[in-house]
Amino acid sequence: MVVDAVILGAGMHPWGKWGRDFTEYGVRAAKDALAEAGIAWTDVQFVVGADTIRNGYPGLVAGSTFAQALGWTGARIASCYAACASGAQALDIARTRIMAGLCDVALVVGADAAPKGFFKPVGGPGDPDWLRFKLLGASNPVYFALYARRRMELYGTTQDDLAAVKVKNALAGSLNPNARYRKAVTAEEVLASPMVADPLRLMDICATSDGGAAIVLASRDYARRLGARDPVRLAAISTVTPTFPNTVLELPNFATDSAAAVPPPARPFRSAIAHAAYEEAGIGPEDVSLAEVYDLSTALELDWIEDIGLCGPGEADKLLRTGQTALGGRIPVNVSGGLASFGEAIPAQAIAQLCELTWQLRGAAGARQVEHARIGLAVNQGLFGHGSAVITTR
Amino acid sequence: MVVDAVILGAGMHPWGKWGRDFTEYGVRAAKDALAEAGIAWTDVQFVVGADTIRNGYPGLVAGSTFAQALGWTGARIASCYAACASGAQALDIARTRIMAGLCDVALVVGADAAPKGFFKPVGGPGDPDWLRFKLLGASNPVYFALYARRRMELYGTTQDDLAAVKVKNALAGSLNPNARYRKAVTAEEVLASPMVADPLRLMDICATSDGGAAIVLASRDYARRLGARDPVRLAAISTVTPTFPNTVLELPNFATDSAAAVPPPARPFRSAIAHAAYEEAGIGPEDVSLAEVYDLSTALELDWIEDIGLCGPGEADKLLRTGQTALGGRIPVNVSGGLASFGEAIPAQAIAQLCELTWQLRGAAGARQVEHARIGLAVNQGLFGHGSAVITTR
Amino acid sequence: MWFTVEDGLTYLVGTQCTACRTVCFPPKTGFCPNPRCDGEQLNETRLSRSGRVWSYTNSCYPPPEPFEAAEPYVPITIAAVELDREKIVVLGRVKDLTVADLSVGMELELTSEDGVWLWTR
Amino acid sequence: MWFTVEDGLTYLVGTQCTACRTVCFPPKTGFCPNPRCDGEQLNETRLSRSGRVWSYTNSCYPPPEPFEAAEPYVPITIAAVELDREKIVVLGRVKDLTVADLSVGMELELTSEDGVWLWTR
Ligand SMILES: [Zn+2]
Ligand SMILES: [Zn+2]
Repeated sequence: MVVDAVILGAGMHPWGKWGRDFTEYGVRAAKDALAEAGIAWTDVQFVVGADTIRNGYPGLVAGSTFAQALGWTGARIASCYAACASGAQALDIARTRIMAGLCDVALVVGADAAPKGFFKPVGGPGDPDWLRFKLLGASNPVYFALYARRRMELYGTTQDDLAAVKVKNALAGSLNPNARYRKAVTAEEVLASPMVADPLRLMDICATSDGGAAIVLASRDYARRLGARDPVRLAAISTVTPTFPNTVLELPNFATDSAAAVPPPARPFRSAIAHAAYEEAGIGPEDVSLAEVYDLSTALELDWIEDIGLCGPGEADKLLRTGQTALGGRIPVNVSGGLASFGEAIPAQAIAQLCELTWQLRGAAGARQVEHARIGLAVNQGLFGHGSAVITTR
Repeated sequence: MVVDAVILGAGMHPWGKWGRDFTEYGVRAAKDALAEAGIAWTDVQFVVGADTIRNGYPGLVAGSTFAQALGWTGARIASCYAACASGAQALDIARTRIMAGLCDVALVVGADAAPKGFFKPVGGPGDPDWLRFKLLGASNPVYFALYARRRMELYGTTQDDLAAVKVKNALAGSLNPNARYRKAVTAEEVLASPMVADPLRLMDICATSDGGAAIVLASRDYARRLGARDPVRLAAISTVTPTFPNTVLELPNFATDSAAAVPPPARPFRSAIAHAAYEEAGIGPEDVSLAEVYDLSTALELDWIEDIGLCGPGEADKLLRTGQTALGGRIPVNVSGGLASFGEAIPAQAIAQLCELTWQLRGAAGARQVEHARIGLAVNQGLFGHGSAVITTR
Repeated sequence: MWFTVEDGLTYLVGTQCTACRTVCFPPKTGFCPNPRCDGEQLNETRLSRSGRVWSYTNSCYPPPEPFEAAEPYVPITIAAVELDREKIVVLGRVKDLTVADLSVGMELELTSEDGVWLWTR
Repeated sequence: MWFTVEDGLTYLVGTQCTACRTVCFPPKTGFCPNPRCDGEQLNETRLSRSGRVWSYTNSCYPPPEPFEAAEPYVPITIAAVELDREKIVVLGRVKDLTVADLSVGMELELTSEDGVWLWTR
């Protein structure tokens, strides 16, 4: 008999460029999530923090930092790091502990205070991340642009399509009080924004932000005792790694694996991430009511839509052009506004995606509510073979 | 019905000052653990890495680094950091996933390549860890010495007692092929070593080392299918945090919590760590056959012996003087040689403790074998409210 | 930093939660560390100027940077001092005393020099 | 770094596992990345000197340090090139071509300048 993990509460600190300590964003999000759950901080048995890493280690181990800021209670803690998938791994660790029967209620928190501009290399000489900047000048947008250009040449995606993704997500973000950018934009504005890495313009690429997000997870029994009727269920989390040989060039690498000695896997990495979650949840892409995908660039949203199986390869543009991925369409994508409206706050990102799915499945998403939302999917991918897919059901 | 997690294999890269990349130590330990388990790397469903942090982030996220070095298989991964308890948290994450029925077999790896001398602050100005060096000159041995001096004045522990701890552990370490220091020492040598932080001399304080350790965990069913008879069981892992107000001064803090508004908890932090593990395993201190405790200093071994309940406060010196904590004594402590013989390789440390308990409980510890070893306990404590206790049974 | 001098007397400056009266040193912003308190207003407060030695030690070798060690180096003495009213133990360097002069329970009082607080007799 | 020049021709230098023949770039030490191979002997090997463009882009703004950008800055062009024999895609800066000159599938060959390999026509 499997123990179900359900979502008791979600909370966010609005994304922005606030310039304060990340602890404050995380604690504020945690307090909001606890309030929504209707429990006290002292009820929490397990705290998992998604680590921020750019500030060095001391005092900044997230689980411990948030637990201490909320006040030491003797609760168990864990802190994890998995680049953009950090938040999902934190959720996975908490959910698993509940499913193992080792705890009833857990708090998951991620927050970040991001630097401005390009992400700079953290390591020093000899470090692979340092070398890709030194030798190639290959910033993150360069990798995003390689994917975008290949898509354009293979599938006929146009700059207008990319702009249309931004227009769609900006409109959604304008309806979200937690988004950093809350202004609708026109295709003309996107196409007039300066080119950063051809074919991606400034408005095609997500910014770096400050923000925080938190989720209170509990066993279904605990939720029932608390009187939570029909809570949103955390049905699956996938954190699979690539399978050798990974033939898609990934940040921050200089090259792919070689497929000369071993043939590539049937499913490329991004598809495999989503596939594992579908399998665990026992559902398929046709069951999904809405999806939050990781739009580091406008073009990447189109890639993801295909990778999670909402359509075949090269068909995402058609979904977009016919309005099917917009709010009110057949399968809305990034109704939160996505990274386009939030910007990246890395350890908070996957948790923020789950906040959106939770509110949507509860029918509590206000002006951006997706009708009849029953099953939500959120996916992302980070450096070093990290990625995640999360499925919620109701 | 609770799923049991058992230990299929243990592996270590010998501790030393090898000056190579930490990946090599971890992979070597992992391969040894897999060989001992009798399974292939491709059988592993989940890899958890305990992070090393002093080298910056890129490429050094342990779970991903080890998984990639062993070859991407699509296995799920996690990476965690909890200072000296990192290895225990990694074990906890893997064990929990097995107990939840989400995987059958997992690999846990930790490795480090440590810098020489005092640990230096990692963060910059404004960081609490930087400030304790800047304002107070308070290196780690300063904190260890404060505990040692207080113990001496409260309980009458002498410099000779401290030296006797080192003599005992060095003798044990001389029997351990994975130890870095394999030479027996005399009390005279210890007492003649230079004073570092009064009352602690150079030979009272543990060094920083390179090393790696790995454990293969599995469900009892999986072990049975593999033909593993009577495997060592991972009966409990505690990763509890302090309870406010924590009235013991901890690294890297400037002060304790204040106990003026809220009375201190009945059980101080270190005792609480062990207590939670005893509760989970359903045993008590009187059941323990051997213990590995975190002897960052000789004096701290004595503190820990009391904190885990092997005797009352102030009575550890008597156990030591009467040989009860030595190999062959009633309750041997640090028969691996302890940190005194290994030095710290932070993310590997708690995993290495579990390797020792595993080999001891299997009767495979060679010259340092504890007779009739049935129950083992390992404890440690790190910065930022981290600590762990692990209990194995057979 | 974290102290003030008035009429030649040095005071550590911490914070106190207006809701539960919990004292913190170093001063804190944001949230009260008492897990049963939702207080977010932490006001500056002066701590007691003297307390009893909880423990003490020295650093026989020069601490690493960013510490600025005197040359030639003379071992610095460090004490953890328990303040009775605040029930808090505060670490500090010790002025003009070596470990031979100290014992657990001895009363020390606060002074300051070169931008840092110091414990002394 | 990671390439060699012989008779005026530039070759990328990777490694090849003696057990399963898997090729790596950049060169690797230690363990073969093929999860079904226990090989630990990775020998240096020269890669094919030409391949077909997998994708390409540029950097319209100067990349951050440690990149040494020319002043005044001219956008650098970057291509990912697929080597047929090794079935590997290798990133590199492109010499003397802009994005307008490139297309997916175009053949490029290797050259080098100022200590770094470059793709060119
Ligand atoms: Zn308060
Ligand atoms: Zn091979």
